[in-house]
Amino acid sequence: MVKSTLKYIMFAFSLALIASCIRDKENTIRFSSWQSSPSEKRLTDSLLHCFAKKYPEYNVKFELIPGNYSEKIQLMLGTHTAPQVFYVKDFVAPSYLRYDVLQPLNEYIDKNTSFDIDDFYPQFLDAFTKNGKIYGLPKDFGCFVLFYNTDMFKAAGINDPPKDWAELEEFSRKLTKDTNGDGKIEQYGIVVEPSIDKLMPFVFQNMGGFQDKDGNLTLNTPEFQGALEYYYGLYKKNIATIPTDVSMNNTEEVFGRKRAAMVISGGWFVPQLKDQYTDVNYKVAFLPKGKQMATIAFTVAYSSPKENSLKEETWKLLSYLTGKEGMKAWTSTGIAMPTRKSVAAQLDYIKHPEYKYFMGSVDFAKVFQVEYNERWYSITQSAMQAIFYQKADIPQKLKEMEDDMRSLRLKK
Amino acid sequence: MVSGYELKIKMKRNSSTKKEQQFWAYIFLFFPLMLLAIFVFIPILFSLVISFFDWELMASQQKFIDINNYIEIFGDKIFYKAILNTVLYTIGVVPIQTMLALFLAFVMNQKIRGRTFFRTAFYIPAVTSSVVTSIIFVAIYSKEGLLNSILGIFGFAANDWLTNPHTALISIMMLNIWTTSGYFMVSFLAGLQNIPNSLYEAAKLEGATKRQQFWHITVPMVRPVTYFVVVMGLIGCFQVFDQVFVMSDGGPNNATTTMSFYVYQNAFRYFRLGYGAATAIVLAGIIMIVTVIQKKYFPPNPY
Amino acid sequence: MATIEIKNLQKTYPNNHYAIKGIDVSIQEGEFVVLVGPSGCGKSTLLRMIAGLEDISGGDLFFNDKLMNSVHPKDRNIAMVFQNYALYPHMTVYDNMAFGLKLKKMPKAEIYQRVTDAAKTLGLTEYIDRLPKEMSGGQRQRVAIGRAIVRQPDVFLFDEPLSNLDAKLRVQMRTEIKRLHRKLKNTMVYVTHDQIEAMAMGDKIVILKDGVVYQTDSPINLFRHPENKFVAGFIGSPAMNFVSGEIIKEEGLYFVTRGMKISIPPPLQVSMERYLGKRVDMGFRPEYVYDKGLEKERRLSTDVEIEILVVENVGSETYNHFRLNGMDTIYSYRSSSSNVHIPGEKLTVGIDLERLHFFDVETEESIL
Amino acid sequence: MRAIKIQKILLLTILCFGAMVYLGPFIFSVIVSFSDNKNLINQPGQIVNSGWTLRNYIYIWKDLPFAIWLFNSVVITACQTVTNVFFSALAGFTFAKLEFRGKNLIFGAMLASLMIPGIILIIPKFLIINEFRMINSYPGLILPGMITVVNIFLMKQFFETMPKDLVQAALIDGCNYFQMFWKVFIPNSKPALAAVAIYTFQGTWNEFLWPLIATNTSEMFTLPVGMASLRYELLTDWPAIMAGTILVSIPTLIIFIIFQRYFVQGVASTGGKE
Repeated sequence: MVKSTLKYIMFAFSLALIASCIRDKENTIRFSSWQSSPSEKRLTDSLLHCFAKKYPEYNVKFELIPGNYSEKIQLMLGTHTAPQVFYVKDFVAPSYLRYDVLQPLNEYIDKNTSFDIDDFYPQFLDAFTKNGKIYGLPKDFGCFVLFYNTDMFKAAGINDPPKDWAELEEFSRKLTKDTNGDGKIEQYGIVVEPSIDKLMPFVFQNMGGFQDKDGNLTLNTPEFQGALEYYYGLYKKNIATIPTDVSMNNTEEVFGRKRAAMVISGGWFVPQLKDQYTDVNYKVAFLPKGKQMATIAFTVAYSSPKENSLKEETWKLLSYLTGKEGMKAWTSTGIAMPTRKSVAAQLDYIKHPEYKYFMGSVDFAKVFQVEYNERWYSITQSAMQAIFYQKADIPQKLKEMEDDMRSLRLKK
Repeated sequence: MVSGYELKIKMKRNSSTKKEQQFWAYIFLFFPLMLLAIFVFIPILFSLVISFFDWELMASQQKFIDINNYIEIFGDKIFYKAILNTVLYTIGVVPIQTMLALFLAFVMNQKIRGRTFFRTAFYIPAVTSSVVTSIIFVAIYSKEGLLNSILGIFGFAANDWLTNPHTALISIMMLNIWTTSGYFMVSFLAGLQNIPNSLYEAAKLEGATKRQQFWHITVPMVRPVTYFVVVMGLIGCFQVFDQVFVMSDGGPNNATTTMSFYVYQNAFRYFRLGYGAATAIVLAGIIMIVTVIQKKYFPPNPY
Repeated sequence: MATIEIKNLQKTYPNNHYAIKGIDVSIQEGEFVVLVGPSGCGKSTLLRMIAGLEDISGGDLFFNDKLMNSVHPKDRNIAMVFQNYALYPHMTVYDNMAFGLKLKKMPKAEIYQRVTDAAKTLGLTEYIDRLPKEMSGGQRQRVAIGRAIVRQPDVFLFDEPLSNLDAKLRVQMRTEIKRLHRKLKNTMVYVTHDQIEAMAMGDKIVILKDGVVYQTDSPINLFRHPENKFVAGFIGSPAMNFVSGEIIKEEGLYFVTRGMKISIPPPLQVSMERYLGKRVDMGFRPEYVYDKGLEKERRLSTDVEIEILVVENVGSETYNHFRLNGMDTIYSYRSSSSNVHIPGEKLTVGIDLERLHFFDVETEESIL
Repeated sequence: MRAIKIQKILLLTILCFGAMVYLGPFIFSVIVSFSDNKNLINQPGQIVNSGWTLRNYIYIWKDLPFAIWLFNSVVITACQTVTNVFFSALAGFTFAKLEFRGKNLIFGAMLASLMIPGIILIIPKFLIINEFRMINSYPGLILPGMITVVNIFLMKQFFETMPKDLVQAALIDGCNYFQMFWKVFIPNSKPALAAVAIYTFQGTWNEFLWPLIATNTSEMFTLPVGMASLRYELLTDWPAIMAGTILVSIPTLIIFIIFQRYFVQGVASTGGKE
C-alpha cells in the first residue's frame, strides 16, 4: 500500500517534471496569431517555412490563439508570457499603445534603409503610431465589400449589385423567397448581424462616426441613428436575416450555405468560399453608397513586446514578414490586400476582377479605432443585441450607450 | 527531519510528548498552511486591497482611487442586471433541483429493479465536465437542434433558446438543474437510508398512509440533508460561470451575465482588475448575508 | 525488570485543573501493582505518565533509579496493553506483534522467533495470519498482550485491558494474566476501575481518588484495615454499611444512633475517648452482620431490629437489603443461601464487634 | 396486490423517463459524433439516418492539439490529486490527533475561509501567480489546487473516528509521528482517502475557471479549456465538437464506474454532516 502510493506520487511528479522540461530551445522566436481559416494557416506555415529557409539559424514556433485573441494577447503581455511576434488589430491598438508594453520599432527601421517604411499606405501605419513612434507594422489590410450570389441574382432577374441604400433594400426584397413553398423563408436578400463592425460602414456612409477627433462619442447623432435605423430596418422588414435565426455562427456561413443572397465581408472570406463553399457562384462589389462612399478598412500589424530577450531576432522576422518579399508572398493569394504600395503595384491587384474592389476601397475606407476601454465593445454589442432581439428603442439605446461608455475613455 | 527532532530532544531536557507533538504538528502543517496562506488567506485580504485601486495588468504602477470602484458599482446598470440574473437563477434553480432530487431519491428508495442503473444514469451528468455538458446543450438548444425538433413534434414553434433574451437564462437554469439534481439525489438517498425503518413501521401501526409517511417522516428526517443541499445549491448558483461562458458568453444583451461572469469579464476581458475585485467583494458580501440569513431562519436541525 | 519509583508526581492541565496531586508510589521488581479507583480518579493518567504518553507536570519518575521524566516512551522499555486493544486494523496478528520490533530494526529471524514464541504462549499460533477484525474480543486481547510480550519490556502496563470483555471471559483472562505474570516475573502495573479485579490480581493495590492516593497496601490489608472511609467503602462487595452516630460514656464507651447502641470494642476504647460526645461514622461490612437467631458463637453487638426490603439471591449467598429504624439509608447484610429471608420479614441481627470500623467525620480517617 | 403492481409500473415508468432525460443528451452527442453529415443539426429528425463515420474522432485527435490537452489534464490532475490527498490527510491527521499551540486559531481561520466565496480569490490568485511568473505553466496550474480546506476537514473528521489508543500504541512501539501517520493511520483510511481522491480528481479534471485564466497558449490548455475554445473554433462542426465532448468525458466516466461505490460514499459522508 505504502509502496504503491509512493509509486503514484513519484509517477505524478516525474510526469510534471518531464512536462516542464519539454521546453523550447533558447533562441526560439514564438509567433502568435489567430486564424480565420485553414487557408490562412497554410499560408502562415509556408511563409514561416520560407523564413526558416532563408535564416536557418532561427527557430520560429507558431502558437495559435483560438478565441478572444486580443484579450489573450493583452493577458500575455501583462503576465510576461507574450510571444515575440504577434498580430495586433487596428481597433484595439489604442489600448495596447496606452501602456509601455510594445517595442517601438523606429530604431530598427532607421537602421535598415532597405526596409523602406515610406512604401506603406500612411493611414495603416498611423493606426499603430503614437507620439511618432511606430509600434506595429501593418502586414495587410482588408475591407468590407459586398459579396453577392450571382445565381440568386439571376434567378431574381437582377444583373448588377446594388449601388446605393435604396437599391440594396429593393434588391433584398426581391431576393427574399420561400423557395420550397412551405410558408417559411429559405432565402433572404442579405444577412446582417447585430454587431458594431458591420454597422460602422453604414454609419460612415451616412457621414457619421463613432467618435469625433477629440475622442468624444458621436453615437447620439442623426447620422449614426439614421444608419442604425436603416441597417436594423433591413432585418425588421424581414428581407435580411441574422445568423442565429438560421442556427449558424456567422454571416459568411449563412451566405456560403445559400441562405442569403448578399453578405458584407472581407478578403478573408474569398479562400473560404473557394475551399468550403465551392458551389456558390458569387461576385464582389463596393459597398452601396449612402450619402457618400465608405467602408471600414481593417489592418493588422505585427508587433513585438518590449519585454523580449530576442530583440534582434525578432526584428529579423518582423522585417521579413512585412518586407517587400514577405508581404508579396503573404498577399499573393489574395487572402488580404498588401499595405505596401509597391507590392500592390507588383501584384497588379488594382486591375484584378475581384481584388480591385478591395484595393479600390482604400480611397474611401476608414480605419476604425476606438479610444475606450475594451468594455465599449461589449456595451455596443449588448445594445445591438437589445435592438435586434428585443426591439429596443433605438434613440434611447444610443443615448444609454453613450452614458455607459463615457467613463471608459482611455487615459492619455 | 529525524535529526532535527533529536536535536530538539537534547536541547529541551524537560522535553515532553506535548512539545514533541507540537513540533511534528508544525512540520506537518508547514506546507499545507503555506499553500493555504498564499492561495486563500492572503488573496482574501489582497482582494480588498486591489478593490481600492484602478488596477491595470499592464501598467507599471497602480493607482489608488479609494472607494471609486464601489461608487461606480452602484451606478452600474449591468452590475444590477448581473445581480438580478444571479438571484433569478438561484431562485429558479435551487428549489426545483432540491425537490427534484428529493423526489428522485424517494422513488429510487423503493424496491425497484435496476436501481444501480438508474442511480448511475441520474448521476452521470454530475460527474461530467460542465464545459462538455454546456457544449452538448448548446447543440440541443440551437434553433434547429434537438429540443426544437422534439417540441416541433408537438407543434411548438422553433425558438432560438440561447439567443432569445427571454429564454437564454432559463435555458442555462434547466441545464444546471439537469446536472446537479442527480448529485443531490445521492445525498438524499443516503439520508433516506439513514432513517430507521422502525419509524415507518410505527407510523404504519398508527395508520399513516404512504403520503403521510412521506410528509411526516421522510421530509422532516432528511432535513439536515436538505439543508446541506440547499446550501450547496446556493453556493453553486451564486457562482455559476462555466455554463455562461460556454453557452452564451453573457449575452444576448447581458441576459445571462451573472455575477461571477461579470467579475471575470471586468478583470480578464476589460482588464479592470480593481473594479473586478470590487464587484467580487460585493458579491461575496451578498452571498455571506444570504448564508447568515439562511442559517438563522432555516437552521439545519431545529430539534 | 525494573523498580519504579514515583515521587510527588503531579499532573496539571492548562486550565489549572489538577489531575494528579502529588503521588508517591514505589513498585518493587517483579511486583504486580494495581491502580484502582472510580472513573476520573487519575489512575489512567498516572499510568500514561509512567508510559511517557502524558507529560509530567511536577515530581519525578524513576525506573531503576534512573530519572525517566523526559525519556521518550519508546526508550523506556515498557509495553502497554490498551483498553480497546489498539491493534493496527490493517496488520495481521503477526505484523501487529512484530511492528515495534521492526521499527527497532531487529533482525528478521529474531522477530520471527519472538513472535512465534509469544503466539504459542498465548495460544494464537493458528491465528497468526488473521486480521484483527476476523477475531473475537478475547483473541484480540491476547494479541494485544502478545504485542507487549514480544518486546520483552522491563515494565508491563495494562490500561483496563479487560473492560471490553464479557464477564466470563474477563474472569478467564484475569487468571491468564496472573499466570503470565508468574511466568514472566516482570514488573506490571495494571489499571482498573473494578475493585474485584484489583483484589483478585494485585500484589499491591494503589487506591486513587481525585488524583490522590488513599491507600497503598496488599489486598487483604485493604479489606481488613482500610485507612479511611473511602477505601472502606470502595473495597468489598456489597459495599460497607455506614451509619452516623454519637459516642457516649456509660460503663465504657458506646456508639449510639437511632435504635442501635453498640459498645466499642476494648482495643478502640482508648482512641475513641477523644470523640466522647462527638459524632463519628461507624462502618460494618455486610459479611459481618449475623442473624441473632442463628449465630451464637461470635461476640455480637446488642440486638438490632431490621425489616428486610429486598432480597437478592445470587445462588451461593444472599444479599438482604434493609432499613435501620426509619432511617432513609438502605443497608445490606449477607446471609448464606441456606438462610432465605423474604421481603417484609422482621429480624433481629447483631454486628460482629471485632469487625467494626470507626471514622472521623471531618477527616474521614479511620480511628485506630 | 394489484394496486402495488400498478404503483411499481408507475415508478418504473417515471424512472425510465427520467433516465431518458438524463442520458438523452449524451446519447444524442454520441450519435452526432459518429455522423458524417455536418449539416445534420440543421435537418431535424435526420440524425439517425445519416451515415456513420469515425472521421470526426480522427480529425479531433490528429488535426487538433487534443493529445496535448489530454496530456496536460493528466499531468495536472495526477499531481493535484496525489498532493492534495496527501496534504489533506496530513493536515487532517494533525488537527485530529495532535495537540499544538494555535490549533484552534488555525482551524478557525480555515473554517472561516470556507465561508468566503471562491470568486473573490480569482483575481488576487491570478496576480500572485503572475508575480511568481507562473502564468501559463504547470506550477501555476497545479500549485493553487494542491490543498483544499474541505478535504482537510473531511480527513480530520475521518481521523477523529479512529481510536486515540492507536496513537499511543504506535508511540510505545517506537513510531515517530510521521511513521505513525504513514504506517498506522494511512493504511487504515482507504475509504476516506478514496473518496477525497475521487472528489479531487473529478474537480480537477473538470475545473474550468482557473485553467482558463492561468493559461494563454493552446499548448498549455487543459481539456475543458481546449474544448471551450473548440466551441468557437469549430463553430458549427457539431460532429467534431461532439466527438471532442465524448473523448473528454470518457476518463471521468471510466473512473466513475469503477469507483462508483466511493463516489456515493463520499456524497453520503459530506451530505450527512454539516
